[in-house]
Amino acid sequence: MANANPVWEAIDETPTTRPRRLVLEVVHDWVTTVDHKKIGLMYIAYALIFLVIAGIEAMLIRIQLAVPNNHFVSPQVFNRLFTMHGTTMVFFVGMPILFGFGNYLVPLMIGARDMAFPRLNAFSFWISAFGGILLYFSYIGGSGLYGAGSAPDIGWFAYAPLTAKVFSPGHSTDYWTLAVFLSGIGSVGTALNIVTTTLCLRCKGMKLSRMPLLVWLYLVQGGLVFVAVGPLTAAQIMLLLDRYLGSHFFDTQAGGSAVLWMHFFWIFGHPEVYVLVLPAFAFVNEIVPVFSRKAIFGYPAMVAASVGIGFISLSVWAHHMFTVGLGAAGNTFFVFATMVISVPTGIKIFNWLATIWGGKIIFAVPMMFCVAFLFQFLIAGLTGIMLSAAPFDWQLSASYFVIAHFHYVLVGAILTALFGAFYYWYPKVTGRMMNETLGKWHFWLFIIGFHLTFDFMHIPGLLGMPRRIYTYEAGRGWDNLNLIVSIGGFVQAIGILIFVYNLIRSRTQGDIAGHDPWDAWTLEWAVPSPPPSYNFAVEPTVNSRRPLWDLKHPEDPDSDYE
Amino acid sequence: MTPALLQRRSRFATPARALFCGMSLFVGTAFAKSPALSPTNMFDAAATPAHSIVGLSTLVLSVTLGIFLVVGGLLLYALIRYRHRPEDSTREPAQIYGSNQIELSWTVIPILIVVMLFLSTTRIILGTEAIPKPASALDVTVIGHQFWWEYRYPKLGIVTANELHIPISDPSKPTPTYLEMSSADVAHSFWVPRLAGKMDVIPNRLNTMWVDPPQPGLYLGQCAQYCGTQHAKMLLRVYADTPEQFAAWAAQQKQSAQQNLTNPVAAEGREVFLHSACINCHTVAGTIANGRFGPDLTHLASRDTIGAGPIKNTPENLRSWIDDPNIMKPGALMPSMHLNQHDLDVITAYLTTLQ
Amino acid sequence: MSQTTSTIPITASGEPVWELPSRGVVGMACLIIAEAAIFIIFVVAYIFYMGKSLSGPTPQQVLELPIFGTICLLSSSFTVHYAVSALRKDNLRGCILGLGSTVLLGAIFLATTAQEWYHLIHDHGLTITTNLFGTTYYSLVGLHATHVVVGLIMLTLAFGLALRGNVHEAHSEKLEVLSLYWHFVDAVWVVVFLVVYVIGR
Amino acid sequence: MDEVTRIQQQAQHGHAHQADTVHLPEPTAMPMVLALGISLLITGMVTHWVISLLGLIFTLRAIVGWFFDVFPHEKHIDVPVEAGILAITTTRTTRDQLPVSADHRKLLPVETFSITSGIKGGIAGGIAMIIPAAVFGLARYHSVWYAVNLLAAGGFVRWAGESNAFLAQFHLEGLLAATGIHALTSVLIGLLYGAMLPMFPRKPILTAGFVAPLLWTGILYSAIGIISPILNDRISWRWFILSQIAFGLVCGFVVNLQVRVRTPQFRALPFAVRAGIHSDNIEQIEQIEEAEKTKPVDKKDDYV
Repeated sequence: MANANPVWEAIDETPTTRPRRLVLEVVHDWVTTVDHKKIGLMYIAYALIFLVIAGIEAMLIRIQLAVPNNHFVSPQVFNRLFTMHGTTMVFFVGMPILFGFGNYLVPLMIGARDMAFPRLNAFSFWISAFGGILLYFSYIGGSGLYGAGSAPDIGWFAYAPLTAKVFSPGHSTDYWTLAVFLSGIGSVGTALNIVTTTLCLRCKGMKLSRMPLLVWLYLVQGGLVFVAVGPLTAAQIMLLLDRYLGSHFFDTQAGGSAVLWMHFFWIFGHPEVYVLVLPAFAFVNEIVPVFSRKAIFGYPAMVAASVGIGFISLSVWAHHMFTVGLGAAGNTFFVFATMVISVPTGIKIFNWLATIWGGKIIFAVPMMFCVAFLFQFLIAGLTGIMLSAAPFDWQLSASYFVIAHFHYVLVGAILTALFGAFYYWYPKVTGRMMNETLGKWHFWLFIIGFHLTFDFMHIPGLLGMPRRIYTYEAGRGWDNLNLIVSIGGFVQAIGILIFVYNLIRSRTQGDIAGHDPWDAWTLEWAVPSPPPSYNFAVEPTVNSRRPLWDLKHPEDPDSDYE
Repeated sequence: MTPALLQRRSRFATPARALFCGMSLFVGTAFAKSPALSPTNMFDAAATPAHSIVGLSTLVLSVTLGIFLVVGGLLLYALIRYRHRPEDSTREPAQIYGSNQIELSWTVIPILIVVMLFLSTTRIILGTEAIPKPASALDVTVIGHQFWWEYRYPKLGIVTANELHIPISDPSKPTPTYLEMSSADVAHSFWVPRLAGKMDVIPNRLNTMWVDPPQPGLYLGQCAQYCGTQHAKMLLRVYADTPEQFAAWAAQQKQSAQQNLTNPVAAEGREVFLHSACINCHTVAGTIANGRFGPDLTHLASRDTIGAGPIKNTPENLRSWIDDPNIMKPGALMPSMHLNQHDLDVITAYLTTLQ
Repeated sequence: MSQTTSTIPITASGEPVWELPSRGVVGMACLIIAEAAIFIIFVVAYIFYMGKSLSGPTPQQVLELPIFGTICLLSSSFTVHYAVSALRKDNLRGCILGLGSTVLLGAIFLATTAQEWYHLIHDHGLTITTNLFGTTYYSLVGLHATHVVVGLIMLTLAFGLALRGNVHEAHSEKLEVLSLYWHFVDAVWVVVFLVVYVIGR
Repeated sequence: MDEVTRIQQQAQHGHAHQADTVHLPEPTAMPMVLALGISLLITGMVTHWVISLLGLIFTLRAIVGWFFDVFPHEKHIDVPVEAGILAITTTRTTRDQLPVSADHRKLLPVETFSITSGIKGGIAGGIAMIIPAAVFGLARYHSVWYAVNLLAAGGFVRWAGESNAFLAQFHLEGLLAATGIHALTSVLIGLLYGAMLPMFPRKPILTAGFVAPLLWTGILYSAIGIISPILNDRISWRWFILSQIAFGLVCGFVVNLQVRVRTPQFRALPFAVRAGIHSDNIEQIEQIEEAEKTKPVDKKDDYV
């Protein structure tokens, strides 16, 4: 069987000597680029920097809460920490990193040479990046250039009227508003680009019914961004008008309504969760089949479920407001809408299960992360069902149970799937594999840390611990639990440091990957690693959902069956 | 690449084993000193709304646990059963695209579960929010302030702060307490887990909730909606009294502050108090102090705590609090009045007489 | 780029006809959806606060139907449509005429709005800080007016280029995208008109 | 040297020269400058108006620059490309494939049942179920409305304390609520029957008529206290089971009417195959794999 294994070294595409260039030239290159791959990478790099910053904030929060009556940070500092942590993680880590992957992968997967609007793409990236910088500039210039710095301390959902000029004097709240506003412009721009690219630049034969599920999910995500970010932007304009021109949108003294802000914010806020989680589904949809060596089970159902989740997610926002006093009728409606969303979500989980069933599962690091994703997302979904039962939510909302629940979604599902995606597509981006052993250390430390933190975080919520408190009394039964949670946080941090080290080290010392290291089936694996600036030398034509399967199995192509 | 990976399966297990051992050891020791039962455990329900929530929670928890066991078990089984073993051939497994019948089944079963959960949830919602208020109910107006609670009993003519007294409710002739809630500044949330779920306290809006604890006792809780710097120390103390205790307490609270002080130190303290800025924010019934911005002090000494819960009401603590509230509760809106030591002493002496 | 080989599937068959939508139109449609979401929120706020002002003046007292401006703005939709179809037929003169009248009609609309605001501020003392009506009215109508201004700037630019003869048939798609935006601005005005001047009064 | 490597090296050394260029948009700093301009414009709001002025200048400059990037023609650069088609290479392509059979890769199972059969079954079962329920009401409380109101009472908290006489009367809201609940669950369960009955091997009618109702009743019995306490207080489990069985039998019968009878081979298949998440030629594969394991060929070199 001498011909079994082509020797990968034979196609080493990484040039060994590169002409040295001036730093300035390199910078100029990146600043002026309109290439979707470079912009995608910039998105990811910038998100990773903010991930580390927001991670440090999380660690400071956990040190403060590790023991009761702690004086590690002052209440003001603590309130700023959780505000910045939440805002950063949602707007300057979650969205950009997922848009980065989308930018990089969507054109490659649909056989396009670039995004539909390359310059708009660059603009969207830069404006979100400047938004992040503006937010952190508040630490220096929170009261304008005249006074001492003060970061916003209003919580990431900035409930009115705490944001009113009376209760938040100075400019710290404006920093929050304006930074998120800028990031919103960038998000809409990128989403617009992704949707247009998907609809208008598909290669020949790439019908909608043949698009990789990742592209489908990014399409739905893009649609959600339009309808979700718009309301937030509108609400922020109102808030700015209130603060700068003295209007009364959220001014309760002049008859304004605090609840209106809650509605507007959560009309954005809940779809936002799906904006973040749909790409995570997208990664899992690509990775699980490849490592189970099977086609995705129930492709049409998966597409329908994704679109269904997109639509239903627009009608569930007020489940964040069960304790606001919506009245029995309002509560009942939102209970129903929220519970219904578990049906398409369930379909997804079952279809992944069926994809794995009967396969030959290879537990490489990307797949390990996806397996962890499946379990953790299952638990996150089930705690979500608990929260959707409004009376249960009257106890749990704004408690540590909710914190644990949404971190289960954001960390246990999204971040975990993202790590899988990093290990999976790294070889495509750099031409080199990430180190497996380090990857496994990263995996286990991260997963164990995660479960220490967020499994135990549910319990203080059941025992009456509300969110956003900078300290608590001893004797409430929260002490040991919080200590475990804090320690788990640090275990996770170590895992992530290993990941970052692996990311940097493998860039120069990883094994050469070749263009298709995972024996995968979608179009991005048909181009060299790293892909040339034009992606495809010849524009491809596809006949099925898995074009590379057809190439690899000419005697038994997918196109016969779809 | 892939096959080489499979050979190194043992390496994959090593970090896992080491870390798992560490974790179980750690969790074991942490729980060896089993934490005392929490005074704010939502499952330890002490009133009807909390009880019905516990009932619903149990149902939801068992349903979700069942789903978790079934789906998680299947997932685990599939992962083990269908893992790629080193001795397996590298041939691709059968490619299966889907199955209408199984997909239909796992769409319909969740819908059925949802319908069932929805019906039971609706019933609890209606049973808590949409039932008529009995005539025997006691009304209390709750007003949230940055970082303390104001309680007004309109029918009894009582105004107090931070410590809510309610009568117990005998299930055979219920006397529930209805809380009408609003806020003077930003949004807060009233949460006493053993009595009921939380209800937000929002400015320019009136929310209602009710509680009916059958057993006397002290029920703890705290503000559950982020409301600014000292959100953490905006605690709730609800005292459920027997009817006799409650009547006695109400009678005492209705009185004005004592006018003829026998203690000369306290009398001097009163003069200092009434001539300082204290009266701009605080009320002491029967004197010229009628500020509304801070808590009513008429019966301050009858309360167990100061500073909205976190500080025991002792003369030393009270003195320290008056000296500079920001030491015990940084961010509290009461400013330090920069009183001299003598004035501090006499004001403290005066305030301790406000029974 | 030294390495250029690839394993791209280019099997012959494929689809006989492969047509995809124009990216300009799709992009503009996406933008319109996002903008519509913003407008909906402002309209909802307007409706929510209708009649909740704690003090006067009320819309009944001060608002008048801006019939003339509305007619101008709505008819500009037809003229911009005419400009696009003229350009498609490579009728540059028709295109200039269409664009010119669109700009003119849009400017008249803006002028009527400005006059209305002047009237409200100067004669009735209604500003954005006066009450909830002022807050929601100025922000909703102002947001729409901002969009009119942006559209007018772009239309003026197109008009100028057309006058200089730099525009020809190849640009008809770009002009169509611009006209889509203008139609959207008009459609929003219909909603604003109904909510503010018909229902709200 | 094998064929694949040869092709690769050919391609690498450029035997398949196809000198050509690809149009790509020209790199431009204008998007970045525009973003910076807008950001500074906004930053002025929290710092100083001079910053806004600076931002305005940047913004205007960028808008002009951007305009000339795309008008009258989009600026582009030509990237040279040498296209050579390379044969796909993976670790698996040279493997023996299974003989391609018709049912190797499909939507499984080969035949499924139309959704309408389940809905029909559900409707029929739902109607059948009314009869024992009505009989129960008549026999115990001399009213057909009793069972209806009892079902509806789950949603009406006010009814919790009502008397039997009240429940025996006709209430329109009760009828509507009960009809809604009943119709919805009947159709859903019918759908489920339509989908799942064929998965069970012997006498599906038995499963449908007795096993499922008993199972369902058991689950409900443990949870009814929370779902609907009023129902829990007054339910007669004997009649309840009876009506469930009526539903199951009729629904199963109707569904089965629409179902083609399965071959004995189908019944012999393992559950996963009947459920359709597993290929039905699994045994065939296992046999082949078994045969390969005993082959003398040294498979180790696959992994080198």
